[in-house]
Amino acid sequence: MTDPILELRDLEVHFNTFDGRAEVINGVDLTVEEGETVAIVGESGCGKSVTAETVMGMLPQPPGEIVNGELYYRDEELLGDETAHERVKTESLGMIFQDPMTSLSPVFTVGEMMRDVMTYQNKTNVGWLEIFRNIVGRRDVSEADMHDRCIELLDRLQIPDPEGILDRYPIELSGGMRQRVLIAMAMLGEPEFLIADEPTTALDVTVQDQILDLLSEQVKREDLSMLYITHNLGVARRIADRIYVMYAGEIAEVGSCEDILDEPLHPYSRGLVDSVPKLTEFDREGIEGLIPNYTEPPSGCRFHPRCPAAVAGECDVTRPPRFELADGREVACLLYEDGLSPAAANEIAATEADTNRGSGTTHGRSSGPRESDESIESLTQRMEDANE
Amino acid sequence: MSSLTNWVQSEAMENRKESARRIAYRFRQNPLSLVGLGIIGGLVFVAIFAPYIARHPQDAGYMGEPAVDFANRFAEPSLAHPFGTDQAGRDILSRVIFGTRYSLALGLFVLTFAIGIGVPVGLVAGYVGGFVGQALMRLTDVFLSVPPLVLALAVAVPLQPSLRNAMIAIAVVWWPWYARLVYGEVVSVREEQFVEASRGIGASRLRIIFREILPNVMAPITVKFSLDMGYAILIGAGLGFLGLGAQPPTPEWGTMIAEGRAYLPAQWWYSTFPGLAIFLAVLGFNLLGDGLRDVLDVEVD
Amino acid sequence: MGFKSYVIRRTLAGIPVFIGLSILIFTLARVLPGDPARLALGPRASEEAVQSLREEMGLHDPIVVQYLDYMAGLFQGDMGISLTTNRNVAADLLYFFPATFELITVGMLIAIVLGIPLGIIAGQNKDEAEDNASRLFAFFGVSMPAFWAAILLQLLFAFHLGLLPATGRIGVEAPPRITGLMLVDSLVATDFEAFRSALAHLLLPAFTLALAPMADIARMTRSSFIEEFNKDYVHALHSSGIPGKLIAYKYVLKASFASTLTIIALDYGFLIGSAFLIEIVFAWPGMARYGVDAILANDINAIIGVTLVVGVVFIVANLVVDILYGYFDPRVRYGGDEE
Amino acid sequence: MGKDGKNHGEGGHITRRQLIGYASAAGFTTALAGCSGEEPEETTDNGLDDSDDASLVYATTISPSTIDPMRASDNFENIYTVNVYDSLLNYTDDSPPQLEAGLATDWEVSDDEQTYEFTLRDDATFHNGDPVTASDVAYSFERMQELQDGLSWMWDGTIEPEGVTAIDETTVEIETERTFAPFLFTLPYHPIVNEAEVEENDEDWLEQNDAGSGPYELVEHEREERIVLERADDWWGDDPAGEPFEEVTLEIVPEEGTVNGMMGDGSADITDEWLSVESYEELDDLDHVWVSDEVTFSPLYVFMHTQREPLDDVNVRRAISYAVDYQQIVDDILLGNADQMQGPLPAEMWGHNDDAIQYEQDIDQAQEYLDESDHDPEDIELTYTYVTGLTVTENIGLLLQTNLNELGIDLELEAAPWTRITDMTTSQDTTSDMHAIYLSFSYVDPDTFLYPAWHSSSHGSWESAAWYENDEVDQLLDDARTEVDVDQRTEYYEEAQEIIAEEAPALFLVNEAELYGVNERIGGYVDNGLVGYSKAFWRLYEES
Repeated sequence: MTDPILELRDLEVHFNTFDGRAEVINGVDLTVEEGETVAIVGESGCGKSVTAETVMGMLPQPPGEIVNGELYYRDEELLGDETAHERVKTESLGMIFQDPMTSLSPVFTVGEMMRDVMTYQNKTNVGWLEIFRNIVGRRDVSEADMHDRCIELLDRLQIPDPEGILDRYPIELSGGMRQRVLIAMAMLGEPEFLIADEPTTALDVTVQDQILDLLSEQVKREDLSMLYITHNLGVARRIADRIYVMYAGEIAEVGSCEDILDEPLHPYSRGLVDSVPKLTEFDREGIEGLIPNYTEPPSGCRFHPRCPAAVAGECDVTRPPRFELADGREVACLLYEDGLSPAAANEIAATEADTNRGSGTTHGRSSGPRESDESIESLTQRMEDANE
Repeated sequence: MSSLTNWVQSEAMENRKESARRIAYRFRQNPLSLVGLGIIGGLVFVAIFAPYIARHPQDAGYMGEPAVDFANRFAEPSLAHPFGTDQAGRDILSRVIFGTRYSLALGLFVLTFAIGIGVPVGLVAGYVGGFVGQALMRLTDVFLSVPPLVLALAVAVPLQPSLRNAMIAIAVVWWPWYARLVYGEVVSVREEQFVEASRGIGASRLRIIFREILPNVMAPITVKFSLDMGYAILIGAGLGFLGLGAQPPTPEWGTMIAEGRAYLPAQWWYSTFPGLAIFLAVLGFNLLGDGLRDVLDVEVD
Repeated sequence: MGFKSYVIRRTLAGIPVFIGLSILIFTLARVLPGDPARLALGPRASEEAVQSLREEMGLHDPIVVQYLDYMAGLFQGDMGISLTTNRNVAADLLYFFPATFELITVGMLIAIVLGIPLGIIAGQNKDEAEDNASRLFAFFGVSMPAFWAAILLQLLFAFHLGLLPATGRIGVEAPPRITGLMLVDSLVATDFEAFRSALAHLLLPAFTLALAPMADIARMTRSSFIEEFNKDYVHALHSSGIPGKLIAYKYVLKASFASTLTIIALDYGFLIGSAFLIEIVFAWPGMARYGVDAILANDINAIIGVTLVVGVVFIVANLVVDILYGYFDPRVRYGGDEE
Repeated sequence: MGKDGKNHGEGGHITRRQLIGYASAAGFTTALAGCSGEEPEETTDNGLDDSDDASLVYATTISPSTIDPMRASDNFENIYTVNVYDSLLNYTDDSPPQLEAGLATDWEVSDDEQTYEFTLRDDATFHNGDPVTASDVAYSFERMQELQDGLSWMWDGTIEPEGVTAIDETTVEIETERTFAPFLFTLPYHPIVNEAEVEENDEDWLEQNDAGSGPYELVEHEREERIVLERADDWWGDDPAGEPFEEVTLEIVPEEGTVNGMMGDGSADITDEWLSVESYEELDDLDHVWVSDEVTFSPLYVFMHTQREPLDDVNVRRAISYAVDYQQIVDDILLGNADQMQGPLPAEMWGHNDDAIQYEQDIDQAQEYLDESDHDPEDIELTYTYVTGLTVTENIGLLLQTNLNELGIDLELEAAPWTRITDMTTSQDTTSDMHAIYLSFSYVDPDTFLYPAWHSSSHGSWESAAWYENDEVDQLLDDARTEVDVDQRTEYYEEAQEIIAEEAPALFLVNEAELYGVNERIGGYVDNGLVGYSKAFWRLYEES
């Protein structure tokens, strides 16, 4: 195996809130290999967006605070070196966000933005004079060349009437179009690594499909690596090589796309997978309960209060380490402590679950995502935006 | 297992306590708003206990026992008269202390009146909508098309100049701001689902207004109230300064500054100290209001 | 919808407000105590003279008729005779308005030129020393009674230091009146001595006037700058390789400028209100001083006139800003009335 | 009419005074003194009009509403009018002022005291060269009465337009409607204009031009800025004792500090009377400036409403009159620049009664009178109304509050704009219990103060805010108006003063000095206390 292009080690992020310190990311490790697409999957508020923001260097600090962890991009540590992070972000990363409206400047035309991207490609140390000249509308790069390149890109993203689009403001475009433009913009910078934070969530289902197709087409074509954040396993299946399942700021399970979907090991993953048939939206019926309170996270395994297979006296005491199984699969559940086979573990889990269900507790409660957010509401507006 | 349910339920029940805690927390995070609160607390204290704090309450006309001593005019600030004396030999500090009463009273009256008129108007306009709503809001547009000081001047002219009439004039031009604020909130809240829902189950309009809409506009009104207290005091002082507010010998701050101007620059203290008092009071309300704005997370204006 | 129709729509929206304002002011003025005819002629005039003037002024007509007469006159530049100056109010306003306009415009320019950088500096250094200093300054700015700040500045710069003139508009012979704006007129006349003098006289009152809006603008620029800076597009543009400076001063500034503009419009209107206090302190021979004069003399026509002009300035300022707003932020243009 | 600026004033006038109150930001003196006052020689380069010797600069903080002579009413306007326009008669600068020849060199009064014949000088010409004729005079009287503005009220009921006829080129006959003894004393305030010029020009032509024949002619009128006058070469009058001023500038300087600065560096020669007391003290300290502080005709009354309880009781009024600390008013409020009044007439006016009672503070006496009345002082609540912005009357109100408090009487202060006060005093109901008012001076005759204030036919005017009613006084004042013999008139007036003082329908507080700063280089300056005439520029000259 070659060196990973991106590696995140033991990330811990805390948020200062009125209730105290929220331990939002609690020891997350993540690697993305060259040319690989990795998806982080988890429900709202599980910390996947915070992870992505940390990688992108846009974690709001305060209230957020990176307590621990290292981020390597091509073996260069970034969390301790803001300049390097900035440089990598500028030179190598491309970003695609959930809300295409806020991801494009609302006050400039698509063409203006694209031209600026092209003008300053690989330029560092731009002086004030240049800034001023730009603001009054002067550029050194040939307008015609830029125009052609824009058209080409927009064309590639199957945008009708690319000529016309250039003179439009984002507000004049539909959501799908905006997202295409956004992808085009990200591609313009010729990145090696894309970070996509729920880029299709805000779109209609049919449009989602198209965008996903377009995105994977671009990734394949340019041989990019990508970190893809989603709460939707179905989406992850379509685009990712590997999947990280995240729960309450911790990695619950890691595995290849097929492994996770075919044979989820972690009880949480299983719950997620059970809800997959409804591709369109995340169905919470699969797992009962809510994301826990981050300021006073449950002891032991953070999932144990919701876990159908929780073993009293174990799961609520011991924090499960990640057990490495075969083929790069990892799972953080005490069930796998003794190298238990997945099948056996499943059985135990099923029994536990039955017993618990008998006591009949949590069915039919109308707990929407809003309420779950209640406890971490003050983390950041951003998190909410990303998860709505 | 069941603990989770309980947790959620108690969470919901404690929502109110929760949000109070949250507010208190955020408020504590903002030292400037604490300073503001401190200033205002001080002002209120001074206003209430003015007769006991001021060394020469009769110089401020307290208990109708005026005392002038023209022979002691324009004493410079000293231990006996920390803010000096004015042209009638009165202790300026005592007068500034009593002035607190007038400015706070003015602010309170103006805002009580403005909210009393503005909120119902905004509610009606926003909730009823249609022609009535449009007409009401156009009316507020008209009021808002002139700066409050100028309109208050125009309203104050037909009335005799006095503190009471200044209050009325300012209040008359102030309510549209609240009507506008409430109207905006109502329109956005009106469309929100929970109102739709309560309408669906046959909630009366009044009930919707009082149970759903009013609580929603409380936060912005609270913030605006605090910010406006300062602003109303400023406008009141401005009217006093122009001679259309409180009349001498009322120890109203703006009026005192105007009187003192005739004796600048030699008797610099005459205008300076009442102005300082206005500045402090307005600063206090602004700091508090700004803190509240952060805490309650609302944008006004 | 095109930009042009947006502009037209906005302009038309100002008309009913103006009409409403004129009705409001006219009604207010008519409940003024005292008889305008008597006031015009002075306390010694005979009853007959007062009666005939009353007839002449149409004071016996129903108020609606009086109002329509007034509006009809207004369109012909006739705003009635000022009781204090015996001239037509329109002529008086034409005479006094430029001084006020010059004052508040220069005041606003000062506020913008100082306020926006102050806000940006604060926004870029959120929660650091620069930010706190700038915020504290903003609080002081909005909390100071303008007339008091004026007096303090006068005491300091005019009386104590003797650097600037305490009052008035010019200290040398005024240049020939063309626009009524001393700065412009003195330049047109290439009279630099007059220009210098006019500028020196303008500095203190304009700066005093600028304090509050400067603070407002800084505060608004800061918060919208911070808000914009946290938007996804900033990161997206950044990751596409656009330099940070360009993002800050082109993208973020333009996007946040829309909200700053609103504040500027609002404040421009408020400035003309503060001018009523500032002109008195600095003996500035402008419309606001004329207005206060009129108010203290129950000079009804002048009061109506001044208030209307203030209203028009306010409405026009809002209009201009709405239009600029539409220019700066296409969302407004396409989004209908509400942002 | 208005000497008013300060105090009374018609219509808008007081307003300007109030503005001055604000604008005066008084005594902006120290700073300016720093750059100008202390070293007057050094700093003539402040650009404020270099004072060349042939030019006189009068710096004033007020500005005229109008310079149409028939509309002029306030002090500034009258300064302009008397210097640019001639009238039939002039006042001398004696104290009290006497009449002297103006355009009329000679005049005769008929036996019935109602018809006057004036012979005009034949060498008077208007500034455009036209000779001044009798028909111009007739036209001027007609215009004055028709406009019903300015000072026209002075001749209401005395002159009808058709009563003035031009007998020939140089003879004018005026037939008055009634016998009005002070008539001749009013004539110095009736300007004569050039009929042809006024008729052929627009209504407002006179705002930018002059149509007069006076010692000075208008060369520039920059509104709110200045009025520049130039000496009319062929004016008929005598030169003063020294070199007269070729040019006179009335510089409108709203800010008091600037006035002081200009006086300091010599770019202004005479100030107006509206500066603060402190400013005059400052000016007095300058080597080359002196301050004129003549007490002339500026009486301040506090009227008491004689038709309303409890002030309808003479004992209450007397009690109040004895409660007031007059000495503190003169010494501490007016800093000595005033005399206490003795009775209703200023002592400087002819016909003043030196035996009229002069009240002094005497609390025992006051208490006695109060005991004599039927009123319990604890029940007495009075309102004292003064003109907004007039600090002297405000301070006096504060003092009265304290003084009356000693008797147990409550006094409330109320400020009102001048226009409102003139409105209030039109009816008994709206008139306040007490009104502090400066009486207005019009002509050099006791009638100017006594008739408007104390004759019952004057009721409803701001000068009769006491609503005083006394048949005997009415009779005496009427008699004095129709009697021409000065000794006889003096007797009438003295008797009237005695009765009025005795009945105390007002607090006769003080006669205030009017202060002017004057450069030492100005010769011939005398304050005769007359509106306009106290600034007769043609009598001034360059002191060598």
